[in-house]
Parts: sequence; C-alpha cells; structure tokens
Amino acid sequence: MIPLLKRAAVILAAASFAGALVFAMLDLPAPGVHLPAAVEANMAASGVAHPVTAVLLNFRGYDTLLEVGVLLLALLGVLAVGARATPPAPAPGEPVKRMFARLAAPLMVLVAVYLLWAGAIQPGGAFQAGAVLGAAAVLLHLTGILPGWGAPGLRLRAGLAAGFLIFLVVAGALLAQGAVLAYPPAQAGRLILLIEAGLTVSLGLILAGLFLALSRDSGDEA
Amino acid sequence: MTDPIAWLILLPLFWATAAFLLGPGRGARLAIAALLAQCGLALQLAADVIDGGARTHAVGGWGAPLGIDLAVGGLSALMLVLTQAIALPLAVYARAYFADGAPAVRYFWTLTGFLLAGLNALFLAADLFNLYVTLELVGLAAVGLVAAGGSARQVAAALRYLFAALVGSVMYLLGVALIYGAHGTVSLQTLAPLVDARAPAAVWIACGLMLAGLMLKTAIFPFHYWLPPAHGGAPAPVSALLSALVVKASFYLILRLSLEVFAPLAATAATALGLLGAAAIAWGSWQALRTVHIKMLVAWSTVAQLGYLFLVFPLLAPDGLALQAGVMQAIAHGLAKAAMFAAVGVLMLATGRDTLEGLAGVAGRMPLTLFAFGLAGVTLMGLPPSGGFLAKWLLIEAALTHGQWGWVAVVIAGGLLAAAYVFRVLRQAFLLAPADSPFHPVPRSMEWTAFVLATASMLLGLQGVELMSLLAAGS
Amino acid sequence: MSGGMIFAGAGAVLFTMGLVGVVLIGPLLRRILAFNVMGSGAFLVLVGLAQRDGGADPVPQAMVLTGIVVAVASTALALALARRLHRLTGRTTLSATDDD
Amino acid sequence: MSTSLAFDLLLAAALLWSAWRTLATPDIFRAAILFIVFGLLLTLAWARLAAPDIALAEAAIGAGLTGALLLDAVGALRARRDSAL
Repeated sequence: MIPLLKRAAVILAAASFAGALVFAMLDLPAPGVHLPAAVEANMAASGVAHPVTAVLLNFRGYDTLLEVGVLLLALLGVLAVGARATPPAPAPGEPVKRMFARLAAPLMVLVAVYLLWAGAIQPGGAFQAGAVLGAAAVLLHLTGILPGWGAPGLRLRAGLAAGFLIFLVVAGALLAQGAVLAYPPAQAGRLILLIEAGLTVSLGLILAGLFLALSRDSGDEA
Repeated sequence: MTDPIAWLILLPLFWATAAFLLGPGRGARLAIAALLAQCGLALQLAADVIDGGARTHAVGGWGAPLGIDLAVGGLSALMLVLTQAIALPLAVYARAYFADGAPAVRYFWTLTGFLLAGLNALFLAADLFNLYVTLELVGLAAVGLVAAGGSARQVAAALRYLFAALVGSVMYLLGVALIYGAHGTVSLQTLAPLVDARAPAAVWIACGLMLAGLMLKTAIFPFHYWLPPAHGGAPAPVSALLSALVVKASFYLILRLSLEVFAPLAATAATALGLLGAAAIAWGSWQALRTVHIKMLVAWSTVAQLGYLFLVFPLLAPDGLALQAGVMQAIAHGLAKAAMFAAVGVLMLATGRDTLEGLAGVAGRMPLTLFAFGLAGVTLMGLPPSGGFLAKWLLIEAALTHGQWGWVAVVIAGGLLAAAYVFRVLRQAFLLAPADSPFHPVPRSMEWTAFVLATASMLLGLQGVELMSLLAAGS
Repeated sequence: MSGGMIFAGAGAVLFTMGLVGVVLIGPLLRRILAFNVMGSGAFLVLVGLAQRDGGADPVPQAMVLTGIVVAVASTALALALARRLHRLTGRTTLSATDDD
Repeated sequence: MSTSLAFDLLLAAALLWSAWRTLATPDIFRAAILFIVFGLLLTLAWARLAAPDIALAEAAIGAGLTGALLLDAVGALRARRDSAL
C-alpha cells in the first residue's frame, strides 16, 4: 500500500514539475540579447569559417580549455581507482574480426584527419575526430590487437597531456600580448588548427584510455 | 602581461599537468614551489583590488557577452587568498603524510593541482556556463581524491559524492539553459540589469534549480548525506582540502549569484535557507556528539558549521553585516577545519587508531598537535579572539539590528554544541594511555603545519578590519 | 510551436525522468543511465529553447558539445568506481551501512 | 501541421519512450542496448535541430563510447557474478 502511494506521489510530483517547466518555457518572451548576430559579426576575425568551431575554440575557447582538463581529470580518476599495475594479455579475437579491425583502423584514422581538417569550414573538429580515433583504438582492443592499460608509461602520459599542454602554452603565451587566448586575427586560424591537432591526438588517447583502462579487469577473478 | 587573474588559473593547470608527466606520486616539491608563487599572486591581486577596485579580464579579448569574462572583486579576492593560504601548508603537510608512498599518493599531486585550478577559476568566473565547467572540474578532482585511497569504504563514499556532485551540476545546467533561453546570454554582468522581480516563470524555476543544485554540492542539511563518509573516509590532507575549501566554493556561488544577479528573486528563499542552516547546526552537532570515530566527528562538525553560512541569507541587508559574518565564517572555518583534519591525521598516524577511545594519552605525547586541535576548536566554538568569534559576533549583531532574535539563539546554541563535541576529544586525550598502546613517531612538519593553520584561524579575529576593508573594496 | 520548442519540451520531461531515476533507483549502472538521460534532457532544453524561433544558434551548440564530453568523462569515472566497488565487495548498489 | 513538425513530434515521442524503457527494463543488458538506441534517436534530434556538430559527437561519444563503456561494464559485472557462483 505504502509503495503504491509513494509511487503515485513521485509520479504526481514529477509530472507537475515537468508540466510547470514546459509551460514556463512556452511562456517566455524573445530574449533581449541575440548572440548569433554577434557571432556572425565577428566570424571574419575568428580565424575559422564554421560558427560552432569559432565559438568552441575562439569566442568561448576558455570553456574548452577547462573542459579538456575535465576529460583528463576523469582519466586520472579512472587510473587512480584501478589497482592493477600490469594489464592482462589481450584475448585473441576471431581471425575474421581481426582482419576487419586491421582494415578499419587505418580508415578511421583517415576519417579523423578529415574531420579535423573539415572542422574549420563545416561540421567536425577536434572532438569528433578524437572520438573517431578513440573508437579505432577500442575496436583494436576488442579484437585483441591492442592490450588494455595498466599504469601509463612516460610516452603515453606525454601523448595524453600533449593536447592540453599545447592549449595551455598557447593560452599563456598570448597572455603576454594582452589577454588569455586572445589570438591575433592574422594567426588565429593557424593557432586554432595547432590546438585542434594536439587535441585530436590527446582526446583520441584519453577517450580510448577511458575504455582501455576500465576494461582491463573485464571478467578477471584475481 | 603578468595579470594575476589569469596566472592564478593557468599556473595550477601547468603544475598539475607537469606532475602527471613526472609520474605517479611525483610533483610534491613542484607543487609547493608553485603554491608559494600562487600565494604571492593572490596577495598581489588583493592589493590591486584594494587600490583599484573590482576589475575584469576579457578572455580571448572579446568581452562579454560574446566572450567569457573573468572578474575579481573584494569577495573573490578574499576567497582566492584563503584558498592559496590553506593549500600551501596542506601541501607541506601532504608531502610528509604521503612520504611512505601509500596508493592514495599516486595521483594526489596532479588531482590537487586540477582541484586548485578549478577553485581559482570558479572564484574568478563571471559567466554561468563557465561556472558549470569549473564546478565539474572541482567536483571530479575532489571525487578522484576521495577514491584514490582505493578501499571499499572510500570507493563507496566517492560514488555517493560523485552522484551528488553530478546531479547538482545537471540541475545547475538546466537552470543555465533556461536563463539562456530567457535572456540570450549567460554573462553575469549582462544578466544583472535584465533580471527583476517581474521575471518570467522560467527564470524563477531556473533560480530554484541552480540553488538546489548548489545546495546539494554544498551539503547543506538535508543534502548533507554524502559529506560525512567522503570527508571522514578520505586521507587526512584530502579531507582538509575538501572540508576547508571545496564545500565553500558552492556556498560562495550561492552568495554571489544571490547578491549580484538574482537579488530581486533571492529574498523569497532567504528564511527557508536560514532555517535549513539552523537544522544543519543542530543535526550535525548531534551526530558529532554521537559518533565513535574521531574523523567522522570532524566531518559532522563540518555539516554543522556549514549551517552558519546559511544563517546569513535571511539577514542580508545593505549594511553588509551579514555578508561580513558569512565571509568571516567561511574563512575562519576553512582555516580551523584544515587545522583540525591535519591534527587528527597526525593523531591517527601516531596512535594507529581511528576511534576517540584510541586518543587516550596523546596529550602527553603530542602536546603541539593537541594544542592545534584545541585552538581550532576554540574557533569553532566562537570564543574570542578567534575568527569564529568575530563571525558569530557579526551574525548576532546583524540579527539584533533587524530584530530577528531567533537567529541569536541558534548561534549561541551552536557554539555550546561545538564546545561539547570538541571537549569530547580533549577529555579523551588527557586520559592515561594503556601501558601497552603502540605509538609511532610522526614528522614534525606535519605537527607544525596543523599548528600554523590553527593559529591563523585564532589570530584572524585580530585582522578582521583589514579583511573586511578588502571585502568592501570590490563591491 | 516550433521544432526547437518540441525538443525543449521533450528535454524537460527527460530531465525529470532521469532525476527521478537517479534518486529512486538502487543499482549503480542504472543510476548512471538515469544520470545520462537527465543530462541529455538538459542539453536538449539548452539548444531547443534557444532555437525556439528557428535559426541555429552556435553558442548553445558549442556548450552542448562541451557538455557531452563532460558527461562521458563523468560516466567513465562513475563506471570505474562502480566496477571497483563490485570487485571489492560484490555489491552493485550503495548500501546505507557504509556510512559510519 | 506540416510534415516536418509531425516528424519532430514523433521523434520526441520515440525519445521519451526509449528513455522510459531504458530506465524501466528489468534486464540491465537490455537497458544498455536501449540506451544506445536512445543515443541514436538523440543524434537524429540534433540533426533536426540543425546541429550537425552535436549529432556527430552524440553518435560517436554519447551513443558509441558511452554505450561501449556500459556494455563492457555489464559484461564484467556478469562475468564476475557468474564465476562467483
């Protein structure tokens, strides 16, 4: 009886909250500030031709800098929680799947490079490219070609941190000329491409790492 | 060129990354050196604010609302000084604490660097969405630090903490989404003149969601459930960082948002927040009186002391008394609680036990550490000349000015309860130890850092005027 | 009624569903799912509401890209902790007893 | 009502339905699969909202990586439980 009552109360509360939210949104007048116009007006000085990339890496690039920090932090947390120093040997996958993975992985790297390059003028960019790289690594891992992770060595750590570090160095260096991440318009495009290239590699490694560091204990009974 | 606003964020990010590159467990000396520099930067910034008032730094050179601004005023400058001033001694402490290479140290320095960068970025942020990212930075770093010990209890505490932090963030984010929908901007500076008491319903809901999310992160009663296991179960330096600084960050945000942007709406919730504060004082103190674990006692004391911060809201007025009281309480409690967790960590290492019972005899063996604990306790009780005394005095003065007598009773009762749980520890420490009880020597640097932090919380009351003039400078 | 508004409304309902789930559901993997649903709801409101009059707005779109990355980072950390807890204790929920 | 609006309504309903099933299904493996379906529907929604960047990220990260992480976790928990029996 009580659980039924509780359930009814929860459903009622949730429905009224969601309902109030929807009505409040329908009731909103048009906002006073119109940022898309400001984005449009400053596109020429942003160094890229795609508005979302301009917001992500120029107008609100500082958010993105901190966000890459969050991603690195999550990997640190995952590594800190794991206890094992050496990963288990990869389980051999089926030959057909391995063949598929060996063919698909280089293709995925090509797609990543394309997405990175395309991001300046159309949808795409470091995050999507990094995600594709990460997916390629996961695929190689699932087919038993790439081993899981233990504690990462120096070279891997450098790869993981490189994107963030490049971003940080650019931010700090530009501070000397006025403000954090204030690109000179003439060099904005090149600097953004440099940051994005670093991010693609590091994001790919981090996203892959989230999976590879986590999955190392799958099915083990140590 | 060397704007301290920017370097207070970039520098900890640099050393956090460098500590990661150096490898597991490394980076202690780097962190301490960098923290020294950060202390200098924070002090320089405070001096700038006293001389020149509040100012902003336009990241990317665009300026709000298109770009993101960083802003510093009296309140944020104070919080920045407090953060670096607590983090530096705790880093010295942690270096000795983790000298044996416990598993928790593997990622301690890099996680701490990210945590401090997140805190500094949060105090300097002036953009609702940017604040969301800094909240995540702080939250994930704190959870990682709690979990790094790796025991089942710590992992469970970290998970509980993570869910609270994540749900709090998403509630906050939905609030931001509604604000952007209503006003088309997330810059605090642009928003401030747009929000008034005739705000549409969506803005009210947004306010409620952001407030609820931040309360969950501040662990104010009844959202305190995650705090005691997380703060009580983590290694001592981590508990100290979390209790002294991390919960203050979300409180700071509630205070700042209700002062700067949502002032026309904030008054409606003020009394309710004050009542929750009173309930937190009662419940946290009661649990601190009951627990048998010394670290849980200190953690529950944090639940109670956070209550004082929320007593500020019903008393906020143009005279600024309540604001001063709240800031003073945040600073005094930060220093005192860092000292207390540091002292308890020393006592636990020395006796090898985590219960109050195990403390028998430490008065004779570790007088300095016990003295530090006692001094910090005096601040929590609110006896003169401590910072806690000044905070409570200002709070009582504010309550009397507005004729709200009820809050005076709460403040005095809270002080008595704090005395009761602090004396539980002191009385036990002065008992004679069983002859066969083991005792491990502890590095002196750990004892001294606890003592320095406790002394600072004690002498803070004498510097009240200077601190309050800084608070007034930017606002 | 525009497409943006429809998805903003759906987002509001998803957020509520996820919130109820996170609070009421015990098993950790499900709570993580509920958190993700909640987050997706907030993202939909952010973009949908901003674009309720049609016309793309790159600012909230960039914010959601940031949010998606933060969400996957949080999810990975939560899964790591949940798996660790399971390996140490065999439990798939948080019990009330590990508090003190 | 135009067809595009009808499609949006249908898609929103599908989103809500898949989210509901994800949270209500008793079997955790099925719940993870349903979550991936939810992510793919969300990808469509982003495309409808003229946000191809988010659609790409949602497909790769939201549905893809998160889904893989979830399935892997379900597998690990099951394997451990089975071997403990």
